[in-house]
Amino acid sequence: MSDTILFYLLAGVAIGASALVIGQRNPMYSIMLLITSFGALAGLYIQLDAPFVAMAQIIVYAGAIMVLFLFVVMLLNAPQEDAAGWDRAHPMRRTGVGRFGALLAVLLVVQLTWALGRVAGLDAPVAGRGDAAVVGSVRELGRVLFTDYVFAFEATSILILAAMVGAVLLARREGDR
Amino acid sequence: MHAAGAVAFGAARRSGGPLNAVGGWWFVVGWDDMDLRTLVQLGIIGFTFFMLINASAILVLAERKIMGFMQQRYGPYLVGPHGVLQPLADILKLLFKEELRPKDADKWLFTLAPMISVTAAFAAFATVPWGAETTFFGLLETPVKLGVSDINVGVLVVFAITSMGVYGIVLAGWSSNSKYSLLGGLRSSAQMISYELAYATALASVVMLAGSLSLRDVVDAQAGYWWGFIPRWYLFLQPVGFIIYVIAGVAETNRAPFDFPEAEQELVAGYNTEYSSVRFALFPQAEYINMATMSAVATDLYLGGWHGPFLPAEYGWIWFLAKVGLILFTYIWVRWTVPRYRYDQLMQFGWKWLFPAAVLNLIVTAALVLYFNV
Amino acid sequence: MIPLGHYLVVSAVLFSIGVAGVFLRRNLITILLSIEIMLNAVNLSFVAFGRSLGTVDGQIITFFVMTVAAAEAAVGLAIVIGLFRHRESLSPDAFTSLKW
Amino acid sequence: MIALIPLFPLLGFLVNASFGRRLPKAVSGGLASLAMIAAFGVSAVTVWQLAGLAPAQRAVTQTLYTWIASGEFAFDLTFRVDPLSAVMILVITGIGALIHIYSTAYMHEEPDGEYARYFSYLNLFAAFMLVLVLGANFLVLFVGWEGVGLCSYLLIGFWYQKRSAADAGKKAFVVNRIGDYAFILGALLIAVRFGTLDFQRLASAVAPLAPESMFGPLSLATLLLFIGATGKSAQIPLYVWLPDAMEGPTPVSALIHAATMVTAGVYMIGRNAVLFSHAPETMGVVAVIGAATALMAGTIGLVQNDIKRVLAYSTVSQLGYMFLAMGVGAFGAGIFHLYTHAFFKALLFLGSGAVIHALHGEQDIRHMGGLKAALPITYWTFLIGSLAIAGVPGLAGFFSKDEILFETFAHGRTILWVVGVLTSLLTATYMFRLVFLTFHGERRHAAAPSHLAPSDAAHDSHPAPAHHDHLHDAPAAMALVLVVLAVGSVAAGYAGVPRALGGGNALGAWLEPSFQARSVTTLADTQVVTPGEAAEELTGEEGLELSLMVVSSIVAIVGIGLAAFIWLTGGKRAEQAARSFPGVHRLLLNKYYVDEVYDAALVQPIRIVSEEGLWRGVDVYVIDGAVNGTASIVNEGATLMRRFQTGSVRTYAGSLLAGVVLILGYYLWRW
Repeated sequence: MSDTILFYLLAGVAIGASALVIGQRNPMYSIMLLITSFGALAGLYIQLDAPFVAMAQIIVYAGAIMVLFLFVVMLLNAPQEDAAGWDRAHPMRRTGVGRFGALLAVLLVVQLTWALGRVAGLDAPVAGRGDAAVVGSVRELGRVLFTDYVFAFEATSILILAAMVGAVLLARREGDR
Repeated sequence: MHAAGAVAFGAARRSGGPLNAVGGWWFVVGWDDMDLRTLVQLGIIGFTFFMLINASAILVLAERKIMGFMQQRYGPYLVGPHGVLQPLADILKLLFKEELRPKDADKWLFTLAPMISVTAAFAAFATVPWGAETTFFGLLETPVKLGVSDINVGVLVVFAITSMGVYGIVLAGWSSNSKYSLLGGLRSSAQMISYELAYATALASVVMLAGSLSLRDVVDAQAGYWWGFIPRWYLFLQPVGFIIYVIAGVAETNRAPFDFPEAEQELVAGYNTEYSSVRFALFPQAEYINMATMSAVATDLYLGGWHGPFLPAEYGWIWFLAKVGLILFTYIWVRWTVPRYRYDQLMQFGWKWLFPAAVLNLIVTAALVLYFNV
Repeated sequence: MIPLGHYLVVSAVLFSIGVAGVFLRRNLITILLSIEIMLNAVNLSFVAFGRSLGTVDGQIITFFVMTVAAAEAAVGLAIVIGLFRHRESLSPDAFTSLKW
Repeated sequence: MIALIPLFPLLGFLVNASFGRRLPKAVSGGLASLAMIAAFGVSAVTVWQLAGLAPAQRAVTQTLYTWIASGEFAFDLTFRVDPLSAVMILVITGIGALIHIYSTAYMHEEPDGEYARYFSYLNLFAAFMLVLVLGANFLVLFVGWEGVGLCSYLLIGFWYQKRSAADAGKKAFVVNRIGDYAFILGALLIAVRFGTLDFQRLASAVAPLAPESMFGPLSLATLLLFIGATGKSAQIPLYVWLPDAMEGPTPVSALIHAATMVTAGVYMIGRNAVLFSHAPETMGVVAVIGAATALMAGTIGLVQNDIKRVLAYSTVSQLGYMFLAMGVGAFGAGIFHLYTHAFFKALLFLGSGAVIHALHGEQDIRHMGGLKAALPITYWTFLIGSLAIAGVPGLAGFFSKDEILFETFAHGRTILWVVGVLTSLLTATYMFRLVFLTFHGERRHAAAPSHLAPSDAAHDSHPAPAHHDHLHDAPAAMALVLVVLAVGSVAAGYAGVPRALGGGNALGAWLEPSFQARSVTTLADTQVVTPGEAAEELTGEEGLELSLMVVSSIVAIVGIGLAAFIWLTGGKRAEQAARSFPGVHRLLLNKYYVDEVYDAALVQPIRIVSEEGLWRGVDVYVIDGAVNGTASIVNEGATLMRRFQTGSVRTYAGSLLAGVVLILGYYLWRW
């Protein structure tokens, strides 16, 4: 029972916060709200017996990536959405694509929920199979990560390296070496 | 569902603040054990909270006293015997101050920022155990663990919540809409991100040794002695890791020689320039609580927690307090001894020395664990 | 216990919110945030599926997604900074020179 | 443990390849040699432990990790040491180490960078060869197989600035490619047929089958494998690359010829003994080809004038011997000869290297002679080597060669036996022609520095030293190696003294388990002729063996005598012999025009077809036309599509999303 309540609470927070993220004009607020939503998601992960992922979620997303966003916003110090005169004149105004895209998004969620409604066996309790202790154990996670997925792991490390170099190269001003 | 429990406890702790466990138990004799356990658990939580609140006060006093001592003067002396009540006076003064907020400051975030940092500071202690299992001298049938909660990824929780602490400072810097604050905020975010890496890596090597992410397991892995007299503390297996941890801890808590977010000489008071009264008071409190958490975690990870000679496990928490006190003293000592770095030096040090050293330490530890399974 | 479907619905809703955000907001940073929302929605469904299958693979894929997200954020923000330096605007409509 | 053996040379390669050019010569060379010595040590220990086991389960397997796994069809990266590979690794690491040491002195005039490059290649070569012999399945073996090919290319073309060297490298590579192609086909056929590529499982899968009476899939597979072998170890028709391989530095030739590379084919057949012995057809082919190659190479060797070429052809013919042995099912004998041959051929090559070194790159034996006094060590060691290869009783070559001949005769292949004897006569003759022309008689070489020498003699003139004014014998490192190898080529034979001479044929007995399927306890039910059984059957016929020995020793002596008769008395008789059969002489001098024939029969047609047909026709009209057409279509289309491109990212995203929604909706509607 308490689980169910907690679930709806967390899900509600996650969805509401995310909705506010995009309903927000001030990126600073958007970031804070997104962090809230991430927190709620971490709670959901804990409910799914994935405490490690939950912690990683908070550490990586909330702790690192979002700080990066915050940093950039503070650096550029351009909080409000700007609409320069010439880009008002631009054919692709928000009235066009924006509303269209929003409509599509609504359509998408309708479709998805419809599809989910038609798939059988989704009302089985999520924690039906598997032992929570095993699924939640960091040991098991590490074992699988470094045996079955070791190649993907290495590839990811290379990806990170490339991203790092790229970021440094891109963010560097022309002048400084 | 351990971790979910931790969340619940986190909520419960704030509510169960004033309830004092030590004084609390004798009039509940006769209850059945379950309620008793709950009550005792709540009591422990409350006690922890209480101690943390006091920690800031005590530390303020200690800091000023030690500083004075090191600078050949008395420090606060008037309030109470030897100025013991000085922190109380400070708090009262701050309470009575007017709350100022700059006109262009961002209303919400300006208020939110100190709350975030102090909440994070308290919450970070949620998974830090501070004593062995005890039955309170036979009061309970089954022993209860001294500590707010014990979950299987405790170390990560501490780390995660600590990394949340950044936002308080950053937001404070940004929202108060003043150059000094902004610079302070930027600096602190950069600094904390840089030093979290070394910090986490140092943690990882200890976790590797203990083979568990639960702080309590880590502590219990350090019970006993080598050759009967050297305690099995990871300090001796991880000297480098310990040093890295302490340095990174200093940087994480924004204390000298790494106190850039609030470098008085450079940016008036950094991120809390524009703050006043209680809002202001929350920042130093958060800082001191963070210090306490840092030291407690260091004690659990490297100094064998409550394990120590001469005392039965029941009284292990005395050892714990002693060790924490030692580390805290070192913090203060360092602050009043070492001059502040230059900002680029800080970054250089963090990225080019501390982090590589931590990684190297990690690799070596991994090799040791793998081949000699120490 | 909560059925698997609920998590999936939540994930679907989150994803759509992210999609909508990409179109509604006119600030590159917010658009990047919306992308993060989408990624998280996917993560949620991964973990939920993994749990319902009783394996840890879902969590592991989540790690990889996080890594990719980190890389994407780093590069994306670097690009944003570069664009902002280039012309003092963060609106995606300000950068239409893909035309040539 | 086993994985360490190839690992050491690999490390040496990595180090030398990455920072070799910054290291001083002593370090890079020393490092490489040390790596080889370490590998030798490890393999010695391994073999020692192996010998400790009972003959039945003498096979240590180490699986590093699963390489490919698809369904139940899985390949592991597995190393296995069994008696056969034990012998091989000992030879490779041992001889290899010696050659490394030799090279430290030989290549000393190279600049540091080149020096390091040379040693890195050498180490890589050894590493791949070790992988080849240690591999427990076709895939791993193939890795080594290809790697060896690569390294031979790199090393033969080591002096890539020189056109001839580069071409020789390319030739070696291409010819090997042809063989490798057949090899892959064979391996695939086996994989399809038996569902495994692991040698042991393969053997135990094949052993129960009856030998194919007529040409069946097994014969086909083995034949393909054998073609691969001809490519690697220079048999007819793919032997042409080996003589050109002389373009490389002399120690490389020694390495290629003695320890590594060319022995791969022989080893591979030995490794699949069970497989081959179930395909009599292939066995016949192998034997005939081997014998033919032996004879032909011997005849060519008779008239060559480049000291290294003579040795090259002798290698080819010795390999022919080994294949002959394999062909008649005397696998033990073949491997035995491989092993002895490694010693004296390495010795001979390094000796010739010493000569060339002394003569500042002179390679034409017509410009040598009378070096006996000047280079005593080289002379004596070289002489021992020649005696050994000629099969003079008591030396290494004698035992192995005689075992081969005896087995051939004993298996009733009398014609092949005659050919073999004839070849051994030739061997003795041309080897001693070499000895006499090089070391005896009067000095015919101008003391001029090498750049006056004929162009093909300028091979090793890269280290051309101006400071050598007079002839000097090999420097310490080289001399030491020569002496060690000389001792080896005397003593090596005693590992396999035949029963006829009261020896237990220890090597044969040692190798025996490798040539039969392990899981199958007895092969009695099958008609497989393994050397073990052969030995059992033939113990009664020691008299025959003895008489054969006598014959071949006489042959050897006669050959030497013949050589002495012709060439020791000033080249008159040689010339008149050449004059009396001008055709034959020219034929031999031009190596039977094989290269020309290949060029005319294969290379030119291919070139013409590709130039006239493929390039001018297909490529220009069909392919280019298609490409240009596509381009123009795209161009037209693009000009149409262009107006859809607004450059606004969100428009693109919008269309993308619309597509998603539409497709999803479609499926939902259909569902």
